[in-house]
Amino acid sequence: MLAKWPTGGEVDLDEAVRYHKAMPAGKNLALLVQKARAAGETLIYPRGGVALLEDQGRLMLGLATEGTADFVPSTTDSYTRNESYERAEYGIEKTKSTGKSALNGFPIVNYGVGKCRGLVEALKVPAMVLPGTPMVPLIAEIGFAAGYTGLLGGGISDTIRFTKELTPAQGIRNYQYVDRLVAYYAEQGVPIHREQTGFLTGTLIPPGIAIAIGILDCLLAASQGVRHYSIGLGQNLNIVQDVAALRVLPEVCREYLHRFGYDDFFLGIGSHQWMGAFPRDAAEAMGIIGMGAAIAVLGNATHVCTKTSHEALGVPTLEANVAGLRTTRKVIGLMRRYRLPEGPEVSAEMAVIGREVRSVVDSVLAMGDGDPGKGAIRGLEAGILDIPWSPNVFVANKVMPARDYSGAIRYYDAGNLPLPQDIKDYHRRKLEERADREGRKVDITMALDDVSEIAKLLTAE
Amino acid sequence: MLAKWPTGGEVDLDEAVRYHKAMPAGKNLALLVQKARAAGETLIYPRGGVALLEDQGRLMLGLATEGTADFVPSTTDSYTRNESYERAEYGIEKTKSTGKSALNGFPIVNYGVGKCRGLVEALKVPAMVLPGTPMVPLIAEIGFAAGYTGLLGGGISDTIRFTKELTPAQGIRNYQYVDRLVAYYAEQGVPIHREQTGFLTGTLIPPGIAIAIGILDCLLAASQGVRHYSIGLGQNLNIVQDVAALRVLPEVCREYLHRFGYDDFFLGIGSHQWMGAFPRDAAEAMGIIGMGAAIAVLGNATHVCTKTSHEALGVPTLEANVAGLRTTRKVIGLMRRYRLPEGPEVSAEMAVIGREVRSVVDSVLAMGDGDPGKGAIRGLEAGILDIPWSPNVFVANKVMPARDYSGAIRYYDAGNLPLPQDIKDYHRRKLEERADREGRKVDITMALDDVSEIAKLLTAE
Amino acid sequence: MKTVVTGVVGLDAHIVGNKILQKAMEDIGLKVVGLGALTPAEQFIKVAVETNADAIVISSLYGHAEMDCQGFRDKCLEAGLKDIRLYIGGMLTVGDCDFGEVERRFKALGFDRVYPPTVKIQDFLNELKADLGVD
Amino acid sequence: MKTVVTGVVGLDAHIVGNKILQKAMEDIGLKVVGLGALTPAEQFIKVAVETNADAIVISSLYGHAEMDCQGFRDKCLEAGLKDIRLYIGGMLTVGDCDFGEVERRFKALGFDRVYPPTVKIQDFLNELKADLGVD
Ligand code: B12
Ligand code: B12
Repeated sequence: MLAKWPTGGEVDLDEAVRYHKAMPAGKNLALLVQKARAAGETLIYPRGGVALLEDQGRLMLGLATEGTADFVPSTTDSYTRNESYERAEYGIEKTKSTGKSALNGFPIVNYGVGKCRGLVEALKVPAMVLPGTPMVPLIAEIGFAAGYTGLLGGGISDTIRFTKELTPAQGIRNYQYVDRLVAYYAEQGVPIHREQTGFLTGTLIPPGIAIAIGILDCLLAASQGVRHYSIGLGQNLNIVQDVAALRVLPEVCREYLHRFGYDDFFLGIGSHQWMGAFPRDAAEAMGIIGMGAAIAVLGNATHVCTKTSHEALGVPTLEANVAGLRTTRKVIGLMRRYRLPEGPEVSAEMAVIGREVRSVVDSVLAMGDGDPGKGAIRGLEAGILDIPWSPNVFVANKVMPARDYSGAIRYYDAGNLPLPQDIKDYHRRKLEERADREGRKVDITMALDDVSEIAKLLTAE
Repeated sequence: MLAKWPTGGEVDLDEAVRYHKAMPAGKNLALLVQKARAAGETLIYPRGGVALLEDQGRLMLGLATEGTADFVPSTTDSYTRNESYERAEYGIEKTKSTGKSALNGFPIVNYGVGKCRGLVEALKVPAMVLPGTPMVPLIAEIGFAAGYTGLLGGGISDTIRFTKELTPAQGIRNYQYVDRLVAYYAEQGVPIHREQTGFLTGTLIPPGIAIAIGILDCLLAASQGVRHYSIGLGQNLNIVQDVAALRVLPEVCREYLHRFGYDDFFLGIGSHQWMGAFPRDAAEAMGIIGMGAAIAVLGNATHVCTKTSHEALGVPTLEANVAGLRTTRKVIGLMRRYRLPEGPEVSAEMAVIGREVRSVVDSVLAMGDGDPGKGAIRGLEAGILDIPWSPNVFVANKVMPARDYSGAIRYYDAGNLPLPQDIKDYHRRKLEERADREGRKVDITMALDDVSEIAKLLTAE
Repeated sequence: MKTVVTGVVGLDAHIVGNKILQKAMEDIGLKVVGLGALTPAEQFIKVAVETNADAIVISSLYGHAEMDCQGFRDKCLEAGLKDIRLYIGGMLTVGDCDFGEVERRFKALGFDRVYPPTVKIQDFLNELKADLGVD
Repeated sequence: MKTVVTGVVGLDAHIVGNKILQKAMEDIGLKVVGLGALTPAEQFIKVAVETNADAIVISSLYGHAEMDCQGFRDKCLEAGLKDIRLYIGGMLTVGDCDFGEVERRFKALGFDRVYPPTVKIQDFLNELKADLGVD
């Protein structure tokens, strides 16, 4: 694994453990997240990665100081995500020669342990690796050795949202490697924060699907010895449904953790500000960001991943990223830990989501003879595990979501998901109610229009 | 009245009524507000006024088109507010010669009916006068004659929040003039939207006080024949309390309207985004604005008055004003008419506010032998009607608010307000709870610090 | 019936826009061969040869399009695709760039038409139809 | 004991900041005569004469300060206030302006010190004490 690129040779696990132990406790993300959860605080962090080391340093530092981020990211570029380290190297060179970032993220592998330690050491807050790929073992080895104390990704989720021809089996194996590594660090007394990418393709993911996959990824990590894990859901910008999802998630996940005997387990809840297409107008984007901050607090998320007003324009500048963070933190402050009261609407939505999640997870586990990994692989093949807009050829890709009149995500097409019939009918009824009110039919254009609805400008461009 | 400045001579009431009748119905603010209330929509409008006519035209048009405002303002400048039309004229000249606006608003009187009609005619949406003064009759005559179909202000509220030596009696008389004028237009078939300025000095106004004064102003207007009226509350940025206030307001106001026999009465609810000191950072300001949009929808306001990221910097540019509007509208759209469910917290807060309002209004009415005007004048004198931070020498100015731990506004000092003892105790307990949690005492510094709390930057400047 | 090969070039997983585009092209009666996300530049050319395609329509969102499409027209010519029309659209650079500059660079790589992400699909379809001589 | 006259000049109703300032000046042992909001420029001078004040401390938030304070120092001199120290602070122009420019303009009107709204009260108090020779 470490031989895939020369910098892999720099990793010395025992030395890395000692290095972590010498780091200030305030820079350990796992400890920070646990403290925040206990105190009912909502942490904030952004995405962020650029081609050059010095720029990445400035970015991370600026996000922490000006941006007031509680922890800071290193998002990798798409070549690194696909183990094309030569092309990443070319991207670095091209950036140096043109002065314009030619990479959409930070090529962490090319820089390697030594240089990345410099980035982490310059900070007062923890740093987290955002690999965004199931080709993750080398990234994880280097990242952890460099002092990063968190990593975002999941074996099932990242395979089906990012890759085309990788088998889910391979993706799961790759993350098992990472999770074993995390467990090893933990055994040595170095807790590491693992977060899963339940936001998936970011495009109108029904919460039932997101949570089901989150739980399966979580069980897979637990089986490798991980005991500190967060599941990260994308916001769909419907208060009732988003809050219901954030509440169902820990309830149901704990049920399964318990069933598998993992009772001593820290479970965090990540909330990702709208991951779908953004409007190009900065003011409108800021509205989405402010709303996202409020939803995270209302739903008692542990941490929220922020977006920027540049989302629809391209990789954001430091300034735009700082603005997204500050808007988010201001709103979180104004919310003063206020949680949405549990009225009948939220309860009803929680019941629906909970039953969906249990149906899917139970079917998957049954298919895998009780093994979440086998179950996920077979489930994806059978389409009883499925997501919309997957680029992966091993995903059925039959599920198609659309919004109902209240903005909640419903199944226009539930594909082969093993949902109870009354729940399928409920979703259908909700879409028909919308169609009636809008004087249109429930058809595929409704689903397709909804993909761009949030991005649509208030005034024509 | 019309003789105070030459342009007053341009007003011809019968001609003005004919002029209004020839205007498209879509440009009548009263009709627009009624339609929105019936449909559960939340309208948006900004403040805005500049020295020169052409600039004001550009501003109003830009706010409506780029800003997507449902109706647009003409906020007057401080000289016009004080009938210093010569100084306003000097400000106009100075602006022309220096190219920089020397006035903090639009000198509507100096321009007069003819020129202002040009402004209104260029629009597709209604226009509203924001006089911001109890020296209002001439402004109202000219504004209505020019085709404006709304006016923001109240006899009690504007006297006590804006003036120093004007007696409340005179301020009330001035607004009675305006309200009679509005009633006259209405009798002729031209409905005009009246909104009251319950946000007062904008600085931590306890909702009980705001609503009590709103109701008294409303009863005064009703007694002059007005039958279409909104009360406008400032947001204190505490979801529970702000929503509770927006809900108590129509309930209690209708009680009193009914008691006085005004049952056929349209009552709208205005919500004003945070009126106190803003942070200088644009991103933080946008958070306040986004949160304000959400609060207005959660509390079922009819319309919300927007702020800008320039609030702490000075009179905003058109661009900043447009951004505040677009952020607000985006969030309103995302809220999809979602109202906060009525949990025990909101109900409890509603009960407290409701009792406060009834205590104050009943005492005032008793003092005035049933007459709200007389009662208000005597009540202010006795301090049973009182507001914080009033510049007016006829206001007791003993009330001093502070926030509790949840951010709700409590009375640090309730002055002579006739509040039930258990309610005073409740407020006190809430402040003590905060002091305990923060390890400090309940003293005046708490109240004074709170004035600038929202403005405090996340990072030191 | 004219044939179009489409997909998302390079290591780019952003499939949503391209799928919508694909459906729009099918709806106007074109034969569309969809290669999906994460399609190497060479793959477009190979399939275009196999299907005797009239046009290649490439999406790229993730910002690496220029590196992924180095010498694209030359490779087409090498493969014997003499008259093929080349289209590319999406977010073609990392970060926001002046579109005139972007267009110039991709035309230099041999693309006939270059589109920003804000293009109206209908406008693209009209130009595509005109170029391919269908109505 | 040194005497300071303070208030908000012109037709400006913004009383909050000035009240806080007044309290801060009292807390350091100055005798403060507070004129409140909406105080004409002439009134400051009149009261300063009556109280034999050492300084006038003016607030203005609403943007019209320059028009309100035309010839302020001259009027002080006319009234016989020879050594009085003049301070002004707040948001002194309509809209955001370069503070250097603002300072220059108000110094030209005769103010000894000019402050932006972001000034730390403690910094102002230190300068005031130094100027008035109190500790
Ligand atoms: C609250 C407020 C109001 C309240 C005032 C209540 C009251 N009784 O005081 C109400 C709602 C009534 C109001 C009305 C108006 N306001 Co107003 N208001 C504000 C607001 C939001 C906060 C002001 C405040 O209280 N700040 C808190 C205190 C603690 O801070 P401060 O006032 O800045 O004072 C501190 C410093 O400035 C400094 N300081 C002040 N004076 C001095 C003097 C010296 C010597 C020193 C060293 C320091 C110093 O120290 C103080 C204490 O820390 C500001 C915008 C903002 N800042 O966010 C607008 C603002 C000041 N208002 C403005 C305007 C234009 C108006 C109106 C004309 C109309 C309107 N916007 O609708 C009317 C004017 C009425 C009139 N005739 O004056 C403008 C001024 C424009 C400009 N200068 O370019 C502002 C900037 C808003 C804006 N962006 O348009 N307002
Ligand atoms: C959804 C999304 C994702 C999803 C993708 C899901 C999927 N399976 O497709 C997920 C979450 C997985 C994702 C991952 C990443 N993303 Co992404 N993503 C987005 C997002 C938010 C929306 C894209 C979208 O679906 N739009 C909706 C569709 C309908 O519109 P569209 O794609 O623009 O397509 C339309 C037009 O562009 C045009 N068009 C497209 N192609 C063509 C071709 C022709 C010929 C024509 C005429 C027109 C045309 O027509 C289409 C239909 O209307 C954008 C930002 C945004 N726009 O708001 C970022 C964005 C594209 N992503 C970005 C990046 C960097 C990434 C990541 C590298 C990492 C990250 N940000 O964390 C990974 C990359 C993974 C990989 N290997 O590719 C960047 C690209 C940076 C740049 N170009 O400067 C963006 C801009 C975000 C940002 N501001 O940083 N992303």
